[in-house]
Amino acid sequence: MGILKPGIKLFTDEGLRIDGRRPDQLRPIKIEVGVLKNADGSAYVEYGNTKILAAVYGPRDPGARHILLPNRATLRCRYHMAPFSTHERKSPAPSRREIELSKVIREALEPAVIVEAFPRTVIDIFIEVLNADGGTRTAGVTAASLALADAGIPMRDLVAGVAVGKVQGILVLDENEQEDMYGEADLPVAAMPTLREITLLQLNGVLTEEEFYKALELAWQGINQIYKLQKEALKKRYAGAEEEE
Amino acid sequence: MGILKPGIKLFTDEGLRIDGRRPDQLRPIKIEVGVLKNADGSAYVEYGNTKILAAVYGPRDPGARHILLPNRATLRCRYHMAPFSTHERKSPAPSRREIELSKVIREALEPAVIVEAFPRTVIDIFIEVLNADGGTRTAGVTAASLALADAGIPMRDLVAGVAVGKVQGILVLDENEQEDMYGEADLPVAAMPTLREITLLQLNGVLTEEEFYKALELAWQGINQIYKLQKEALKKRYAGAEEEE
Amino acid sequence: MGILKPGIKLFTDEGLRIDGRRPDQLRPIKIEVGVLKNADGSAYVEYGNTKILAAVYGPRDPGARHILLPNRATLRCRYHMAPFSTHERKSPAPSRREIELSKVIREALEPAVIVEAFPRTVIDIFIEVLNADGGTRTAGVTAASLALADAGIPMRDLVAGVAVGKVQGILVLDENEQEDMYGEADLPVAAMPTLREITLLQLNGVLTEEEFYKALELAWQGINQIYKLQKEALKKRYAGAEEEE
Amino acid sequence: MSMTPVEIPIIPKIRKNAILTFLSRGTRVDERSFDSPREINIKTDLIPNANGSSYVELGKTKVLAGIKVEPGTPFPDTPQEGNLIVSVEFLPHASPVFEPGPPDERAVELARIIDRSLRDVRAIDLSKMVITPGRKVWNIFIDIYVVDYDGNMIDASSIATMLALLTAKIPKVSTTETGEIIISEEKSENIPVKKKVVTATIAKITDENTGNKYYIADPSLEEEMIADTLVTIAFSEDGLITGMQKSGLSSIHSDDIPKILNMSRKLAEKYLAKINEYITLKTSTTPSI
Amino acid sequence: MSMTPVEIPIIPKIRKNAILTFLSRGTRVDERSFDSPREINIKTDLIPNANGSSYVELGKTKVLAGIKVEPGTPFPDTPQEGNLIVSVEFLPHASPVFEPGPPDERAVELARIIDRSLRDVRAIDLSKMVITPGRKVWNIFIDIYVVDYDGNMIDASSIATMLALLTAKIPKVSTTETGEIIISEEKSENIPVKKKVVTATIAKITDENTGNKYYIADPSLEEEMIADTLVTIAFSEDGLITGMQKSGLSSIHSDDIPKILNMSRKLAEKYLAKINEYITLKTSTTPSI
Amino acid sequence: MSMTPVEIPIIPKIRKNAILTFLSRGTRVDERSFDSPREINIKTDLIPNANGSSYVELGKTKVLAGIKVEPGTPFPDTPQEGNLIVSVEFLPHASPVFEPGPPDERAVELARIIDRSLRDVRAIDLSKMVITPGRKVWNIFIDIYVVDYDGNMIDASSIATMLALLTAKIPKVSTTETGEIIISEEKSENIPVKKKVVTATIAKITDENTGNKYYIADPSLEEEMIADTLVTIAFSEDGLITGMQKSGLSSIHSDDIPKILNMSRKLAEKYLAKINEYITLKTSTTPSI
Repeated sequence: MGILKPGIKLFTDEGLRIDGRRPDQLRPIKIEVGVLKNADGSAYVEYGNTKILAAVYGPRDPGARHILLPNRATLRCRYHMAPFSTHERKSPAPSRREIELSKVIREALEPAVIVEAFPRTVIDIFIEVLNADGGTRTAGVTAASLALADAGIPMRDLVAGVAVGKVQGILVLDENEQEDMYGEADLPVAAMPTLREITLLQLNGVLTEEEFYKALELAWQGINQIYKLQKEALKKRYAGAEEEE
Repeated sequence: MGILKPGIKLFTDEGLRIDGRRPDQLRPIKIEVGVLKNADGSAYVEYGNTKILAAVYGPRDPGARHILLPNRATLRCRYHMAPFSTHERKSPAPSRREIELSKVIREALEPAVIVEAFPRTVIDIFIEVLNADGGTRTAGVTAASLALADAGIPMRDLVAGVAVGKVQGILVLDENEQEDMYGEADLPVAAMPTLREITLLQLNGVLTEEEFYKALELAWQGINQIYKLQKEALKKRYAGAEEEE
Repeated sequence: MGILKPGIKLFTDEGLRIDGRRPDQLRPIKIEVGVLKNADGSAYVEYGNTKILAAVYGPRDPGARHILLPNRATLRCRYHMAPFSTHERKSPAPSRREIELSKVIREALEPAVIVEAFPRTVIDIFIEVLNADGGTRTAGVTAASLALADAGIPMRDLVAGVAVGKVQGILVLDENEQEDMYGEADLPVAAMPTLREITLLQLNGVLTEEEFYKALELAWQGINQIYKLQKEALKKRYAGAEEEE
Repeated sequence: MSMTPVEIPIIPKIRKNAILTFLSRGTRVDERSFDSPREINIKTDLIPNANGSSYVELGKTKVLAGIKVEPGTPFPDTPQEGNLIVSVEFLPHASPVFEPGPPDERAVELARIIDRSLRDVRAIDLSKMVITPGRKVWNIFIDIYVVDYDGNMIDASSIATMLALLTAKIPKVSTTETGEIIISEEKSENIPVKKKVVTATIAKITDENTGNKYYIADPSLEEEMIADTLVTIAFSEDGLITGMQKSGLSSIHSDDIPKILNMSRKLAEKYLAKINEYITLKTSTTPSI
Repeated sequence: MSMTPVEIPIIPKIRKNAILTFLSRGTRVDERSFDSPREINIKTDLIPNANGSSYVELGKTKVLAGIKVEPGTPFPDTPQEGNLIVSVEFLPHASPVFEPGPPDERAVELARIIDRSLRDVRAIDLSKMVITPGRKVWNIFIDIYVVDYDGNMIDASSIATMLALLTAKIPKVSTTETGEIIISEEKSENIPVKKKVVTATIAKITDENTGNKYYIADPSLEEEMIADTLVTIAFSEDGLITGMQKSGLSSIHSDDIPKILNMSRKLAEKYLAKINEYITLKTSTTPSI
Repeated sequence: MSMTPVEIPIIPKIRKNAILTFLSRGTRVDERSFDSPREINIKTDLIPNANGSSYVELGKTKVLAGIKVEPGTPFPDTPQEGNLIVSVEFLPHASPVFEPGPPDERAVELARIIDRSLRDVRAIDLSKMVITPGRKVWNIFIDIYVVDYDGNMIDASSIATMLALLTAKIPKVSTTETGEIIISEEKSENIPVKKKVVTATIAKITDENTGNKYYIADPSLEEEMIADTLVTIAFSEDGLITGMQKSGLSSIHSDDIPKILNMSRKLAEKYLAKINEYITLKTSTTPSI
């Protein structure tokens, strides 16, 4: 972020973005629930070319007793990027960024999971970025919350996430990687939409207070749209209309 | 393997190999059993300049309970190369090759050990390559099976191993490192000779089906010779004629 | 050590050292006990620009049961250098030197701690070098023994440490880093002064037997002075005259 | 250290007996014949950031292979060749017994089996993967992701690898009149695959009660759990044996080798036919430039 | 893998109730108002081998920050800029629950929060940290040591970082007439800090019995142990928001955001005032050259 | 973290009493006098791929040392010197309590004791181990393998190291008239060992009942298990003290230092005599070129 290259033009003269979207428009979003055989729950999510595969195992008994909690389930979460998911091949060893995002995503899901229902168990959440084109953490939260639901784990609400960027002075919804790279700010947000509770909030970059409030409002618009798609995908899965992929 | 250097001549005009052997001839083989004081069983094996020291501890109670099996012993096996054993100094950290060969060698010994005799115990097998000149994995299996016998662990049969190479079109028994490096194929084989059960079988390189069968036949010839030497070494050890080295 | 640079002059014409000290003179020594809130015991020690922060937790129950001993406390000790403590930034990963010194320092403290008083517990000793200017291991022992006392752990005696160097042929007490670097020998010593028991003794460099005995005598002089300062600092702490830093 | 596996998911006794009963009648619990692989589904080109990618379902086993081609330095002993680096990750998604972390011995073994199957037969013409001889070459990173584990990961990985290689696109490299090297922006060149190669895996199941031995192609997970030994043999499309690996806790009788070799050759032919069918279809439906 | 913390030191119920009772009366157990930070004590220049160093006490939380500035290589995508590398170590001295070893996820997160708060707002003019453009630049290593942990490590670390940066000295670099680069022996130059930036952390405490939510500035350890969520917002001295991070096991209601933003802005202003006060005093008492 | 050893193999009480009884009578359980080492057996040149190798039995303690000499880069502060890198591995073969994996603290300490004993006294003339001054030097890797552990690994390792160094062969380096460096194919040069050095270890055993202290040379494993402290002193053949290390859980009274120093000096002389005897015999029996 923040590498301003004067030659790069990120908006057409009509105010459309490099991929043809309006500033407040999401990318095409694809959601499939229950795509894996072995996992207790799974989901596949695309935000444009950002492609995420999430799986959930649990509640289950891990090998290690000392990580169990007497009054709730222990959540474990891994956010990881496939070596082939990025422009330059990524080493499979977890980077500092992946370590941080695993924590941020876990803490975006903790408020939604009714962890009190499963004391002395572990719920494992695995998020794999198959292709990265911006917004991987928020798409990851969206996918993981569906995988949790698919695993039958009771939740206060689904969690839906999206990022808002500031690009050449303009706030844009669901920015892609190029917009993120040349933009001035990235505000990823995830929330339980019905409860209007924000579970993930980060800012990378610089915003005025006014811009921040506008960006947050834009994020809510996106979150509400994605939430609708999440519910449709779950309905589709449990209507039995579709076999798993 | 497979680096064809036109200048290199691996056979004399008489059809002998660079170290003077016939194609179907083993290198000088030296076997000593019971060479260490502390180990429950040990053996030292040379195939020419390939030199292996194997030790066995067990059946014993490891610190970690979770690796025990209720109906059999757990085998653990490490194949490792000394830093000074190779042409260029080898880092002591285990390489991917060593990780694979530790598994392949363990699985070459598993069929021979009567693991049912020692439920809830561990048998540790340590194979150290002191000098590497080709055939280290098969010499390692030969040495480890003797160390197991020396430790008094009941076995269905000894396991003897040897590799067959295809070098400039000719199948050769027990190839050395130079033959391996410039050869077209390497077929390491280990077996329980009396039972005619093959416990290790790998092919690195390219063979026709016909060549494969011939190579396997040649491997059996070598294995049978080595098996005889193994039994002699055990006899010598337990005849009490020799003190430990 | 031992990099003789002809141009470097480490003594004035009057026989004083680069920092103005006589050969048998300690650097200014600062000792504070009980400087941390959370640790069970703590101490901050300066030998000139060598600055050490030590903390002790215990006797306590660690997570891991298998490290407990039935008849005594288990001591754990970490000697570590801050990345900013050295001339060139030090990687925070433990170096081989730090691994060795953690052991040497633990073994310098073991004889003083009455470990029999706390069977089946662990006493953790953490020594952090904040700024390194020679003598970090001996200053570390001095600080750690105060932190142990501050934690209320019964001891046979305090342990005080100091190094003696041989620099351009002259034995000097409490050498700083520059003297160490260009000197011919470094003899770190730690002891329980009242008992006249030596608990740490190392030599890096070359000494004749005669020099060694003289150097050891000089070390004792320093140790006795430091011991006095240790006792004053403890008195000051427990007289209640001073609040923690 | 390699260790006898202790965390194998356990198969219910009744299911085990069912499998053995079917085998004793000459068929399999999923109604396959002994020498038939499961259904194969293929997708390619699903990872835009990869140079090549494929997704293969072998029954319910799912494998994703991604290829990245990046400039690198040749190894000192092969200055005139590109580099091939094969890695395997068992995604924790794929099985309750897979844990995240560095590849375990099975993943390392699998990567090395795939690597060896390709390398010595020169399935890829690495001498064509050179940018500046002796100085700069292409690194071909093949990352194999096991996404859902229902047995026979090796063959699924091998098929996925071959498909990703066959559909990968890399930048064109050209030399100017003054000898300068130009790497084109656009990815239009194929990786020079000279020979298609696949592994074919045969499992041995022994009925402890009867002592009967059964050899079956492309084992499913529940068959693998009962099998005591696997033999994987790699074949090139011109019929050469390009690799071999026995794995598992038991052994193979010398007399059974021809049977296994024949079964695996036929299995490899089926896999190769499937790969060819997919590639032909893809080529005929993709407009040429 | 990130995991729900299981080794949190437990707060006695009676103490927890006391804290909640105070909050319900509009004050805090240590008599602070909801928006007041604890007392701040500052020392700088205590590590002779560091280019800059500071020691900050925020209440009983103690943080030591050390800066090393060393020649390095620029990243390919920023050839005209120095590098900023922020690391955090939770010293085992600082808490009975900290263990020695590589930084855990909280330390990594903290380092990245500090890093982000500085980077995009260009708090440091990295373009001035170049020795030979495209070839050699200054690496600024900021190592933050949490020495005693009594809550709100983030803000203590942020204040310490800013003070270490403001007081650091680096060698002067000059160019001779023949274009040769000379790095002076003496450290006399400042790091080009263009804008002061601090983080300000607000904790949310929910009384489970009453359902009341309280937002408090600069939580102490015992308040943190009761809090379910923290929100950290970074501000530059000219009022821009330069970073944000929600952490903890719970969430923040959308309607509460403005309240948190206002509280954290005021808190940041107090921190910045303290930093300015210290620096002004130091500059006025240090003779200029 | 360094930790009090918790996995020491335990010695039976009856055996412990036997050892103490012998000591109280002025002799040892294996009939040695207090200042005698165990029998020493030596082989060299057993590892063809190493530049030098030795196998030393000190009683039943067995150590293998291998030396590899390879071109490398000098350290910035010693541009005119080759590099010496000493590593120690406790083979899991050697003891039921040794586990495979990265060297533990005892192995690291042992390697550093050997290294220090050689380095400052300049036992090896590293200034002769230069290929191209400032650019390319020889790296001397000494890898010490403890193969069977029956006490006093330090001295066995030190003797093995010295023998491997004395018998190692490295390529001859010559310079052509045009200044080009030629590294000969054949290994014919010796490593320039200027002084022989060995460590000599004395153990202190305290009888808890009587309070008697015994100092004994070259402790066996069962003696080590009873000993509370070891003192290792390194001597060069010209009588200088070139290193010292106290280890173990107890301390040494200041008044006992001269006794220990004298005992270790005599022990070192015996080791050196053994080394000289071996080398002389070897040289006289090997035909010169």
